[in-house]
Amino acid sequence: MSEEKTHIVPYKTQIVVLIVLLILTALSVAVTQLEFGSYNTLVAMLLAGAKSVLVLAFFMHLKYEKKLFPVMVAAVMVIFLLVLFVTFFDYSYR
Amino acid sequence: MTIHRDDLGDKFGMWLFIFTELLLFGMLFVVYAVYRSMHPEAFRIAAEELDVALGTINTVLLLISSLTVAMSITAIQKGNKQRALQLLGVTLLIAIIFLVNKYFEWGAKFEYGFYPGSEVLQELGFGTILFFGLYFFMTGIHALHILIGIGLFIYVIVQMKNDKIHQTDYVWLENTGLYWHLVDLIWIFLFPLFYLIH
Amino acid sequence: MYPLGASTFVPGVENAFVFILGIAFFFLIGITAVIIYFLFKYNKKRHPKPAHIEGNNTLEVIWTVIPLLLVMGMFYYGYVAWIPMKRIPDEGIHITANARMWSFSFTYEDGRVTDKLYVPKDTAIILNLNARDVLHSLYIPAFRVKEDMVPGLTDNRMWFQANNTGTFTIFCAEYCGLQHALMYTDLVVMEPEEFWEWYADTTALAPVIPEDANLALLGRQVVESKGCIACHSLDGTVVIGPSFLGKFGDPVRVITAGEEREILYDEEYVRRSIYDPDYDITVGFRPGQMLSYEGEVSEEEVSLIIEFLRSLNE
Amino acid sequence: MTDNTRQKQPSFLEYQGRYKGILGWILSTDHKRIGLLYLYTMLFFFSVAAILGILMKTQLLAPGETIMGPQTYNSFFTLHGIIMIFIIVVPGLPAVFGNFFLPIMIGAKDVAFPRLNLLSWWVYIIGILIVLTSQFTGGGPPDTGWTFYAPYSFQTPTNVLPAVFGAFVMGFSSILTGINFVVTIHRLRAPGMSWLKMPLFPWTLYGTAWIQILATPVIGITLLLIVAERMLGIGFFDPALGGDPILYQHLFWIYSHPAVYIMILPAMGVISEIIPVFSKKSIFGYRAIVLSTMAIAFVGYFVWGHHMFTSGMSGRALFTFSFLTFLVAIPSAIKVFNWVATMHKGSLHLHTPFFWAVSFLFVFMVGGLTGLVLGALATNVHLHDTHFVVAHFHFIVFGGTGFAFMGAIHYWFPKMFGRMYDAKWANLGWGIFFIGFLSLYLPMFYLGMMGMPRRYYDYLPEFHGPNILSSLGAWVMISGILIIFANLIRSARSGPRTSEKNPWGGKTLEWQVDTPPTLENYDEIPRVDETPYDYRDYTGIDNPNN
Repeated sequence: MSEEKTHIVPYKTQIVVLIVLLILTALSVAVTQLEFGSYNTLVAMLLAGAKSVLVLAFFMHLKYEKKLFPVMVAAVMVIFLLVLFVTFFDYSYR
Repeated sequence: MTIHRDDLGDKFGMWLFIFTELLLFGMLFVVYAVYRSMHPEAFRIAAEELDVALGTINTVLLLISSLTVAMSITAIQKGNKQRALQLLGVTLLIAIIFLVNKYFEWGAKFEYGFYPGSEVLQELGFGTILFFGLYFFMTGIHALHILIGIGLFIYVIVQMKNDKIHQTDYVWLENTGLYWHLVDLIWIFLFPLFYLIH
Repeated sequence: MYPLGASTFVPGVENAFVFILGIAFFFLIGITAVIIYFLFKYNKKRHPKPAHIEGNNTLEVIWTVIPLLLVMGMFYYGYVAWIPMKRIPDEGIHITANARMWSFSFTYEDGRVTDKLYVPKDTAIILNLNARDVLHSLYIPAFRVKEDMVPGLTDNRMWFQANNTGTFTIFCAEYCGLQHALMYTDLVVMEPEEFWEWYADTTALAPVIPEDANLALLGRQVVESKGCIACHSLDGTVVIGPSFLGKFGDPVRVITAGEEREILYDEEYVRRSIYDPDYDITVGFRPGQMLSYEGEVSEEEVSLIIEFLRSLNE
Repeated sequence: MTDNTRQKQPSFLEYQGRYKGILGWILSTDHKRIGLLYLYTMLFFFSVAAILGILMKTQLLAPGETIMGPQTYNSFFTLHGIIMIFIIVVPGLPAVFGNFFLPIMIGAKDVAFPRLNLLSWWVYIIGILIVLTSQFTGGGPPDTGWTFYAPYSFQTPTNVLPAVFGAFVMGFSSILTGINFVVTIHRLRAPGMSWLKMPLFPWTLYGTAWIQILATPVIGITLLLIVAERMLGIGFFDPALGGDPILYQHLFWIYSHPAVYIMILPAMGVISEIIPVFSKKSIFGYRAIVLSTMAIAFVGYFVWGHHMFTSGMSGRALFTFSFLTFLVAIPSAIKVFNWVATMHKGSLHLHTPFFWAVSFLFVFMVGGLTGLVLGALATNVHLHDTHFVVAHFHFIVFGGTGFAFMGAIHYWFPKMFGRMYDAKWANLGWGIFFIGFLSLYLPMFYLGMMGMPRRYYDYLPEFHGPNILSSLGAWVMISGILIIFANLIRSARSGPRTSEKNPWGGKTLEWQVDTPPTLENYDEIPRVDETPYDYRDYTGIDNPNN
């Protein structure tokens, strides 16, 4: 029942992705050694977010799957972020 | 019962499982966020106790292992069993090195008395207790996932050697790969939250 | 229907009750009546051929929008009646309410501690909630107030203003272990003059003990006001801890640091049991059930308790 | 539809596979056998928990200690809660009727992962066994309540660990079922059955499965944190180490509120199946019901805070949660209106499943409307943690899910066992049960209004009157349950055989297959081109057996 034709991700793409990931890692280490105050967390999280998008899209093949998969991943992330957000209605205003 | 094969369905199931894992760790991130918001200063100071170099090495290791798994899928898709096996072997090796690193890292913390319930921590106040509680619990659960991943890789390697996993039926490898990327994804967030943010 | 309302919150809360329950009853009775009517009217005997209806979008919109408006009304009434509960005034009598398994005690500004809560009418009472061991919840049904007492939570307060005198019950509403059901006490609302008279009367305070006072009786008051009898009975029955009845001066078998030994039930033993309860565990009982009363029961009060225990032997 | 000339497959009940006897059941990957395994397990534990409930109500017959002391009472309500929630109502309808009928109703031969399905039953059994060890080992039966609130749950000397760990393991079972159902529905629908031609029970199972997948891990990690707290003293919820007990409540209810929808959504699905069949009329507003199902599943995720209105949260959080709670009331209301509208101008056939469905409407309305009282801030402050709450959730969880469960079993019984039950006894059982149910739980609303807190083994004399009524109601209700169970068990063993495919005149696919269904349900996967519940061809003349 393998009606879908498989997409083969070339080695080259994957290696390029890894290099970008390593650069982003180096960047986040470097950036957090500087003092940005409260932006520190934000920058670190943005970089981590960028990295995870790369991993999801290329290593986990989301870019090549049916539309349904990325939509589900996005929905789960949205639910998680909403839970976090709603929780902080309590903790931010105690 | 007729043999029913649905690779896409299997992958679908794996993704759903990954969602449960994401939310499981997600709730730990909620706990982290709450306590960080309560004790920002203590968390900042406690984070400096962790070894950034060791953390960075582990991050790089996991990223590379993610690449090797992804490449081994490409290899099997191209029918290159030998290369797929080699790449999986590398991944397995990296996973073990990660755990060895973790062992030394934890060992050092225990030596200095930074572990849940220790007297050193009791002296340092709530924020520090919570930081190290979270550190051990979250990296501990993560390490448990690495262990499970090692088991899966061994299984996949054996199956591939026996030609149970091959060019036209490799969903086990794909799903193991997805699992391993999940482990990597979690670490991508654990790393800055514990080691980097001061 | 409810217990007598006796605080300033009652009218607002009752408004919300009436509004919500009114709508609820209207729909419950209305829909039930419709269903019963249908059961007769469209019974297969009377109505063998059903109509074919797939739905009606106008109706769907109507019965989405109308309930939406109604529940927003409910939300509003519930919200406005609740605002004053959260808006805690600064002016008023500040009392610390302490909860531990399974008793309440109340510390007033002058340091006096009581087991019942005494307050004047028409005055804002601000309670600082303080739990020693696990979650408790201070609940006064007649006042429509309730707030959990969370160990470790700072700035955990509630307030109320009584507008009726009388005696009301305070319950613990959050499950807190074995004797949760018996964790209740009285709230006594007095006329202001009466209250201030009571407040000025310092004879109840332990440090000043008149020459001729019956020490055992004062000790009994301490035992009652500190909530000891929630766990230690006076009649020999075993509740959580050993009974107080008739053992003073006798030998008692205890486990100290894992080893069983026999010691004398004496003043030193009683004092240690109050301040360091897990040091000696009477054989047959579990450690960890009692927290230290260090800072809650003074040395003088311990002496009174000892006098009381001595008197139980007679 | 099978062709008579072809060799017929044996029915799933008679089929002999690799294993014989009991092994043929507990090692079977057939979704129907697994459904029945769940059913038998649940009936057994339901009886245990119901006995615990009866004993508790007897204790409350009079103030003071009547038949048990506080320690026993506290461990009883803990075990009653753990069994009823984690072993019965959470897996409940999906595991029994979902397993049995989901593949048939969407035209599939089995679920997507049959072996995983069997595994989830085994995980469930292992979880139950772990929970049961808590009763007989260590410091005695746990006495924390099924909520395991910190800090009491790691201070009590009783044996909390196995109970918590067992609940954690059962969570896995729930997740596996959820994954299985989502993939089954996505991948195995019969050709032609587009999403909007899928019957409503599978739709509600779909919503439920998503909640199982996305919410259960939360309770998993929360219970694991309690384990860590007890074993390692990690300090997350321990105020003495800086932890926040309220955070435990957040995490607990982030799962446990959606769990309520795990319990009630499939119940709504069952009712949406029964009502059109016995009204001989298309369901009113199919799309609205589907939409409201998904809306409940989504919004239900963000209202957990209404369990914590008096727990010391910030005022802003209270405001938000109260508001969201009222929003989630709307889709439930829409469903009730749609069900009632379905009956309008129908041709109502008053059989046992329909009685259960109609009484479901009543108790569900009572439960839902009292939920509005609890959702409003000011009234909640008075009623929180009182018997009002106990009554409310028993109306929803026992009244809602329980009535739907009873309706489902009376509806699908002939299909499942190929035998028929005695309708007179079934109706009598329903009547007694319904009366008992109302007199058991209605007085609790009153008690809660008067201010009697929950989890009390003893109460002040002023609460005595309603408690007598409530305890008596419990005995009436249990008599009803006995009649129902006796009738069903007797009929399953020796009731009159029936091979009629469609005794009720249902339109969904499970009524087109053999009775009882064959091993693989279908010889040939059917094609579905019509919407479910289309009764245009109904002539008004009943089939003579009906």
